[in-house]
Amino acid sequence: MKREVPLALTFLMTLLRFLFEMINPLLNYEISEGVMLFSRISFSVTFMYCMGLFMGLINLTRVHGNTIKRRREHWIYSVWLLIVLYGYAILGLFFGGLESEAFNWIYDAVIVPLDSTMFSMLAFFIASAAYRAFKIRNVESLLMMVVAFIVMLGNVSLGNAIWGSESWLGGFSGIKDWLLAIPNAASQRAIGIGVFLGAYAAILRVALGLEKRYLGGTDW
Amino acid sequence: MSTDPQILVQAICTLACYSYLIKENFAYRIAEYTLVALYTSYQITRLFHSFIKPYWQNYAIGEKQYYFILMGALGLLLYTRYAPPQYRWLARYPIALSVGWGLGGAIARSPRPVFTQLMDVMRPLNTANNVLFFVFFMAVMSYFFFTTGKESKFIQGSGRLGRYIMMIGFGTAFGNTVQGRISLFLNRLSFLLTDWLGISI
Amino acid sequence: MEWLKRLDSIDPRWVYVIMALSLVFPVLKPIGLAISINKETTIPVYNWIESLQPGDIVVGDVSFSGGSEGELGPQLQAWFRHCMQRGVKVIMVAQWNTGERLGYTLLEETAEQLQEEGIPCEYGVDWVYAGYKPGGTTLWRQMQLDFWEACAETDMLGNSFSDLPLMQRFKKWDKATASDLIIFAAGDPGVGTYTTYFPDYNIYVGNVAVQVPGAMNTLRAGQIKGLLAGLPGAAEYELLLDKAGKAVKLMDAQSMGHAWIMLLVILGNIGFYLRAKERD
Amino acid sequence: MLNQLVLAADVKWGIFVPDDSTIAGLFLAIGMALLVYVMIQRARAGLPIPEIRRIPGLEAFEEAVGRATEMGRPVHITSYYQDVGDYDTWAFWAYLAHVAKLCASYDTRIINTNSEWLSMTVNEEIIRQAYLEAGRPDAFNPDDVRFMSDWQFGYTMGVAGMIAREKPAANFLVGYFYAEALILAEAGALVGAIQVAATSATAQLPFFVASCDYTMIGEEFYAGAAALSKEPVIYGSVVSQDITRVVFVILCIIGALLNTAGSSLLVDMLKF
Repeated sequence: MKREVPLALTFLMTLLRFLFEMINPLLNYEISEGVMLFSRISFSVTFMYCMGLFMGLINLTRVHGNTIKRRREHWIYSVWLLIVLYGYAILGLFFGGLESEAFNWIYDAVIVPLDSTMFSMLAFFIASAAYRAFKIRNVESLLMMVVAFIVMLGNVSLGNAIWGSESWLGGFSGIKDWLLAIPNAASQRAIGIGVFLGAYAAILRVALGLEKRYLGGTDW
Repeated sequence: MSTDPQILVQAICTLACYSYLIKENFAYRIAEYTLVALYTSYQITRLFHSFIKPYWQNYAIGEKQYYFILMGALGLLLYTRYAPPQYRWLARYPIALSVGWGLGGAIARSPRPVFTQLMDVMRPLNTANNVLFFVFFMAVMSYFFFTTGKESKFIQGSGRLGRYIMMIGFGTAFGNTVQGRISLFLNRLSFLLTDWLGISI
Repeated sequence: MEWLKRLDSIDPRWVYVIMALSLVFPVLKPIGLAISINKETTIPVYNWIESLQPGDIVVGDVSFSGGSEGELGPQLQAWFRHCMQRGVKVIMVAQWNTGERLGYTLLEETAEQLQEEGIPCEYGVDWVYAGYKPGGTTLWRQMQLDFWEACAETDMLGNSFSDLPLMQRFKKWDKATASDLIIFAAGDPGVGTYTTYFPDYNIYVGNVAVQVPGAMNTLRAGQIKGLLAGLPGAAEYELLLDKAGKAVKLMDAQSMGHAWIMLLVILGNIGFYLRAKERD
Repeated sequence: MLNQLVLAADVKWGIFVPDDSTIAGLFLAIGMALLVYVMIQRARAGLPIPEIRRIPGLEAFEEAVGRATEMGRPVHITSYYQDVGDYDTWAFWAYLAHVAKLCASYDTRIINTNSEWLSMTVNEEIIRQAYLEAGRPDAFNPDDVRFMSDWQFGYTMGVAGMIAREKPAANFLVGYFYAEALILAEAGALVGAIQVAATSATAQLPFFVASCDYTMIGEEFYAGAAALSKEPVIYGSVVSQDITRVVFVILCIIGALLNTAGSSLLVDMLKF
């Protein structure tokens, strides 16, 4: 019951979905007019998984509840976090939800700007990373630096002003396009195929029941 | 300068975030904790209103597809993760079902993009670019030979070439990303200048 | 000479401050450097919309959130404007729930401008925003078979599809109704959904810069037909439409930011070289 | 109606879905499944299978832990995307076990940050086990296995703040990462940590290569996990991957030659 049944369920579901994806009459089978079997099974699986919608809330409650109980460093922030967490969830679930003006106001006022701003800090970090990384220590870092320089110049008007796209070899932007289209694409593709093979072998061993770690726990 | 309270809050959030670049501080920490909390609750609301509710009404009740009730009950087993250890294995049932459903799709579908890419490698070797692409691709592939040709000088050399090609690729990608990361900041900057301070740019 | 060696270890905070300044000034006082238009990536997307007939339907996908608005927002708006000018009908879906509302706000903004200019751009007739639908990539598979059902027959605003005239022509999403699509993608899930489930459709992509190196691979393989690359892509598209907007204005700042990074790399190497010589 | 007729006409071999590469994909799935099965069973039974070559970068882990020990500072290891159902997480566990063993035997503090609750419980178990095997279960501190947030930037900022406060001497970024990759690597660089990265996220590789002392690229990440854990399941998979790769390379060579000669036979077969 603890592991054989889940492993068997995984195998059956994998096989079922595989057959749906492969066999045309099955994919287009309709239970009744306009009601497709494939879609109903998909929806029910997603429906099942979405029942876990409160998992994140429970996680945070446990972690920050513990912090508050043990008076760890910064516990006062955890109190604030729990107030916001439950307040916003109650607002969303019971007071109009996604159409509620207050709910969307907070989303636009806080979530959107914080999200974008944190992400935008990369503009600064990429500068400091370039500064540290592109010191010529060996052939590899030399190659990376030279290429990165050309591409940076090819991307902006400044590079165009120095060596224009109408001149020999298409200028910086012409070389940039070539670098992106040939060496970069070749290496991306080869790395990508390697990653695909790794992933494909992994999903096959799950399907074959050789891999059990995804079920969690350490009692194997 | 804008008097809209929403814009004021947005500006405060933006500045609180950037203060981290100088030093981790009070304003930044408040922003961080607020965001984690709001995001989690937003997800809950989103899932409930645009998914659980309509699917329940449309399919389970409307179309009388009663197995939705069974699946929903199985979904509730996910919460046994937080139960005492002797019940935690129950959460494996819903995980097994949804992992299996996802895997079947991946097994059937994920090779197709790879085949398209392989077919493209097989272009006729009649232009300089096609030949170079082919050679570069093979060199990088041979870098990832883990069991084949360990003693072969040819594979080793080709693997080294592959590593240089990858470095060129990484340099290209790095250089190309700079504009993207700067764009992210420019977006915030134009918000602060135009929307908040009212300076037209 | 001693100070030159110190260039090997500049405090990151100086890097940040000068970076910020070099971006703020050109935004306030643009220099007006010329922008060249990329023939490999931007032109094919522009020509694609030009080649469509008025009344054709294209599907657009918003797969980004606030974080990538800076790059993909101007692209989305420029492309949408082009479609409306050509009379091409647009149906939008969204793979990221976090960006669904944002995408709608951006399009609404452009739609208002267009209507002021007298270009027809009526919601429900010229464009529909179906929005985010939960269910992962499986759902996109389902959209091909029955679009209405996969979307639970409602758009993002809660309108029923049966009240929207455009949707009457779009019950199924197959090659007969809309063989062309564009996705504005910032990451996962994104372009992969379409190259996997819609391999024989004409897929165009608006991408954030970080994804472009990977996308060049799919572009070369023919899996996607055209690519708008980051903010420059948006700026180029705006120039092609002869409607210079936000993206064009911000390109000078891009130049200055790049210049600062390149200067940093040069300074760092001088310091590094001198230190290394000293150690020897 | 018309639509269905068109579909029926295109159906491959009578029943298969009429998309590109359906049949080729079917053959790949069956072929590779057999290969994975055979290789894993052989590895389990101890039968001879091909050896994996030395993976450069693996020794960097020991070196970094050694330096952290000398400096008396902690070691930090993390993976952002760590769903228990994800293969990158399984490979991450091999690295975590390795690093935890090293830390336990050198008596160095190990900090692990997490973005997912369920895999965090597994991580905790792995580290506890390593300390148990090293004979000092009391040295294990459960508070050093920390949950940050399951939201990308909440996690990132939490980890960045932790790195700034605790100043680890070794920073291991192993697993799948998105845009936070560069932020984490820069935070580590600011406190002067030795950094080793291993990831299959192709988009983030350039940043890791730029800012880390050693980076294991793409599939090296999986192969390294196999070499570290010696676990038959992972080892057998890597061997079967390698065989498939050689097949792909040979196919590409034949296909390119055929195409150059004007025959699209192989392309048509792959497309079917």
